[in-house]
Amino acid sequence: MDVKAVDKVYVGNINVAARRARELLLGKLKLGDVIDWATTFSLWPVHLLTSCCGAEFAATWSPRFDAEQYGALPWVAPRQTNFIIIEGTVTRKMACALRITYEQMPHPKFVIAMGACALDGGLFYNSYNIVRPWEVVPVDVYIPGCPPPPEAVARAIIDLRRKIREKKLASRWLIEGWRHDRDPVKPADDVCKWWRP
Amino acid sequence: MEGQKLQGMVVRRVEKELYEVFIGPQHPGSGHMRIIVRLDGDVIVEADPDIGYVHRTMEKLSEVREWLKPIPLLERMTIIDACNITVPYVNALEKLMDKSPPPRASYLRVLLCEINRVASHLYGFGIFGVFLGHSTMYMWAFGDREVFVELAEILTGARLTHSYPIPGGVRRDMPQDFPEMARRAVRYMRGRLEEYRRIFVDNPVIVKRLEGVGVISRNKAAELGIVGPNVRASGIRYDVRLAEPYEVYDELDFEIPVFEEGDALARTWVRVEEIKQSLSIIEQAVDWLERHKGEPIIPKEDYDKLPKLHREVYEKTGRVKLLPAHATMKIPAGKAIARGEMGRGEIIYYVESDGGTTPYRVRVVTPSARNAIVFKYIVPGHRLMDLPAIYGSIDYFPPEADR
Amino acid sequence: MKPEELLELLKHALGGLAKEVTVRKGYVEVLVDADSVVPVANKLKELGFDHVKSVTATDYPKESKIRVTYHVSSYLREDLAKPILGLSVDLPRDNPVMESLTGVWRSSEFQEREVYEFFGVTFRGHPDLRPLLLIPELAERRVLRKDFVVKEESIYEGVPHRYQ
Amino acid sequence: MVLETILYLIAYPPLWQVLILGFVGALLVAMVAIWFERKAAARVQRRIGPYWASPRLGGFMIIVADMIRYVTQQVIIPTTVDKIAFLLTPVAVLVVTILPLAFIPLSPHELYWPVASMEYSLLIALALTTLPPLLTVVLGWASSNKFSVIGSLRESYVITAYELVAVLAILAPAASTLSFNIVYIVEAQQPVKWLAILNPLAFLAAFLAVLMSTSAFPFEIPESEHEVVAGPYTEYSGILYALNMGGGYIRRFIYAIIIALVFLGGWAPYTPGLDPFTGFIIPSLIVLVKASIVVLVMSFLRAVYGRYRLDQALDAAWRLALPLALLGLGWSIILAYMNLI
Repeated sequence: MDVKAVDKVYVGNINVAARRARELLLGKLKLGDVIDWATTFSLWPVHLLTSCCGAEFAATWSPRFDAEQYGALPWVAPRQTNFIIIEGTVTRKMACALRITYEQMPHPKFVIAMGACALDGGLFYNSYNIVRPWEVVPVDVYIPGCPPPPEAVARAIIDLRRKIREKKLASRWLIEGWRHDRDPVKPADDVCKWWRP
Repeated sequence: MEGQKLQGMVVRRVEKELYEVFIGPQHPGSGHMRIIVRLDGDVIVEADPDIGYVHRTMEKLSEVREWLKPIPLLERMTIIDACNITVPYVNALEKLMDKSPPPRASYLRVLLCEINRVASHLYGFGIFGVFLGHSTMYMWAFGDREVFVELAEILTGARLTHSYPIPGGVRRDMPQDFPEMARRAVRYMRGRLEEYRRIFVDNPVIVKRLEGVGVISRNKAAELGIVGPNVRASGIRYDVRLAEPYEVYDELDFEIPVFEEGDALARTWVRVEEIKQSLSIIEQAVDWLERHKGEPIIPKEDYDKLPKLHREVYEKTGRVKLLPAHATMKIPAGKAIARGEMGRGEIIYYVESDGGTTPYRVRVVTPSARNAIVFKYIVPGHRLMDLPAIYGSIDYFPPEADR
Repeated sequence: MKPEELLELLKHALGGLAKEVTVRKGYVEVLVDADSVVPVANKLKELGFDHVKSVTATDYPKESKIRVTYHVSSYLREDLAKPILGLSVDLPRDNPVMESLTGVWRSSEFQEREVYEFFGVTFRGHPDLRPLLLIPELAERRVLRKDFVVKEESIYEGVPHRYQ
Repeated sequence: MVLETILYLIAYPPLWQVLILGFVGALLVAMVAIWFERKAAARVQRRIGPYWASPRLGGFMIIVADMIRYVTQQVIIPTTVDKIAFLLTPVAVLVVTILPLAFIPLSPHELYWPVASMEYSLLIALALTTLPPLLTVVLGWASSNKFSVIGSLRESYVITAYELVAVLAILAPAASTLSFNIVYIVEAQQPVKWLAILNPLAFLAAFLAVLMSTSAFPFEIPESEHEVVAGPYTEYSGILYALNMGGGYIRRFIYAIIIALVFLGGWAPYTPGLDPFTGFIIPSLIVLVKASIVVLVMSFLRAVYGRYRLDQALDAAWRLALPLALLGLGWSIILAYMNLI
């Protein structure tokens, strides 16, 4: 152990201890797999409605499709959730709210972009008031369609689950402290006046 | 607090003893809008709706697209009520072109409109339920909405975005087994409405939350110019289907439910009664359509222009395949104003043509856009917990309001 | 009430205030001068037109004017509920200013804000004139005027979302 | 010397029971309660509910996954919060929530639950149960968030009104049995002289007050998501939020155990023996089953009722629940006077 004496009181270095504990738990005991598994069955989308795909988003959690059976429970506050479904067009006014919501969520966090508008503008590709969500937040899974049926949303959740399991996204966040597969996306438009002096 | 600077946030003073709360846009009680609420204790003294979070520039985009293309564009405003929102636009085009659809097409439009109206009211109920903390209402309403969404899917081929009416007719005829399905859905929904009444509308907790909340008097409703079930709950007998019957609403037998109280509970009851009327209209329309099988669904002059192959497809499957020329048609110059009754109220299109291939100006005023004023003038004076009740009861749908 | 009857009624009520009253395909339009819009609106309200359905503006760059139209109708009088009446004002395009009608019809408040942000029409006497739907940067661009051109392509080329 | 003291402290039975049995048991109970609530609501709403993580267990593993996810997630400490209070209060909430377990006997024999057979066990257990809401107020205030502050204000309103009712109603059995000892109260109800039957008014008041003061679903006014996002817990993330959320469920379950003991006769129709099996395991199972039924009914209400408005809830507390509790208290005094129990 890295132990040093401070006036005869022996003090352990907490950072070192934390690193060792992490190595032990994630490396030797292979707890990473458990964490990834847990994350896949506990994808709670935050309540962020951006557009009309919200109608199909709501239908996905309705009794006929019932996405709660995959463990996904729409939750109220961004602090307690771990993924966003961007439902359709993101307008310039909404982009700021989207980014703030994303920043408020704890890591590891994921983003699903739903609908053609979230892919590349869809029907509104030449509108003056929309931004592409991938310019604002990093997106993990896209769902094409206008609007995508609830089955597609459920399918996207399963895709995201597979991605988390295969790439070990949740446990690698614990090890690295950052998701390196997603470079931080800085919004192209200064929608929130973040970096104006 | 002045010195504190947080990224993306603005610090500013509000009046002393007032507490400013921002409801939305990322907030479970707001949908895609923001209401800036100033509280004195628990009582709202000022509410300022800040809408526009889903403003997708429909009016501008309609100006640069050919006459037919705004139909799929405009129905994205109210994706849950897609036929109701496009029929008045098509009516406006028909007024400019002096064209009228054959009766069967009109009946098909009315049929889909009413299916949409039921689905839209159920959507409203679901959102209302979840606003009041009644998750079962949300689930039931959304589950039963699927029945009508599926009916619409069978009729048009799309779950929500039907793009069904076209100037002069509709895109597709009704499938053979549709009437039986529609009747079954109607029977099912009538039974379910009784269960809704028991679990939601007559639920003592819900009644207590809604009674006397958000009262809009008759004169106030007229002054604010609100629309739809909200205005009918205030004792004003106004419905476009009655005032200016478009399509074949003057041939159908239905009532306009009107309540006098003007509070949130009355608005809920209006919607329940409207679902019943819509179910009856669906039955009537289906009966009429069954009696008049084989009638055309596009005008004769359009049919004559079709090539032989398209005619065969039309006669065999009931699907209309239009010529490419249809997409770039020119519409004579003029102005037309058309209105229709959506699930949430009256929609107005003001279409101006300069004789070109694209509209010169399309102005659309949706019911939610006109209802937004309620937040500013009705909400103050209520408690903070009444805000979701009022929001849900006026059935506000932000994408529709922002256009 | 039929459009023709309404026309008679209007001619009788408005007298010389209206510049022009037209009926085309069931749509009645009253064109007035910018300075007589408030008296006309008051007269219309006395007749029973109690709410505004829509406040529209149309840009005519060739004639260098912006036409603001108030579509009014009635809730409390059932016979007036059937027609929709357009009350139009022609404003100069470079400096469109007119009196706000919120004092007459409260229901026009939000839509006047819309016309303000989309066309830059200033309404004198409006209680709260600021952009409604757009962010301030866009509202300065007067996006619904005809000289704000939106690109339209049939084939997708790049990301055409930045407007200069 | 030091080592022996530490060992003694750890092995001291009440501490042992609270820390190990209490903590592990409470965690399990919270998970089962959450699972049941989600599953029952899904049943009423004609859907499946949590399922796919473990189809045979009815999706119970999804709750485990939620727990693991919350534990391993990032904990965000916003810059504007009062750090010490923000970090420590959730832990304190959980500890204080579990503490009453030490004073709740699940068996009449001192051998198996030594602390519990003391004379004032009901009083102490109740007193401890009313503590966590106060900490919730602290927690909301420490978050320095508008919604948290409104949420904790609401919480303080609700607890002022309903804790009083809960205490009065739950103390009614003590009045009729002339004892604060839970074991004695339970034994007095043998075999079926259950106080819920003899004194339904107090039972109803207690049930209502517990629903209210633990923010069970129809009355979750403090964390009513449509005005105040998650109430006092708005700023909490990761494990701190899990502690808060679990604490609420555990608190409700502890109230349910107390109700099962004092109103539903505890292990009543059964007379415990002396050996560990008949003396401890069977009676405690009976109590737990009764408590589970109470929690079950509470969870079921989630699906049927909407949320009361704050002023209406307080109105109901002062106008309906408090008189009801007082009537129940009066009735229990009459019961005691007429020697019915």
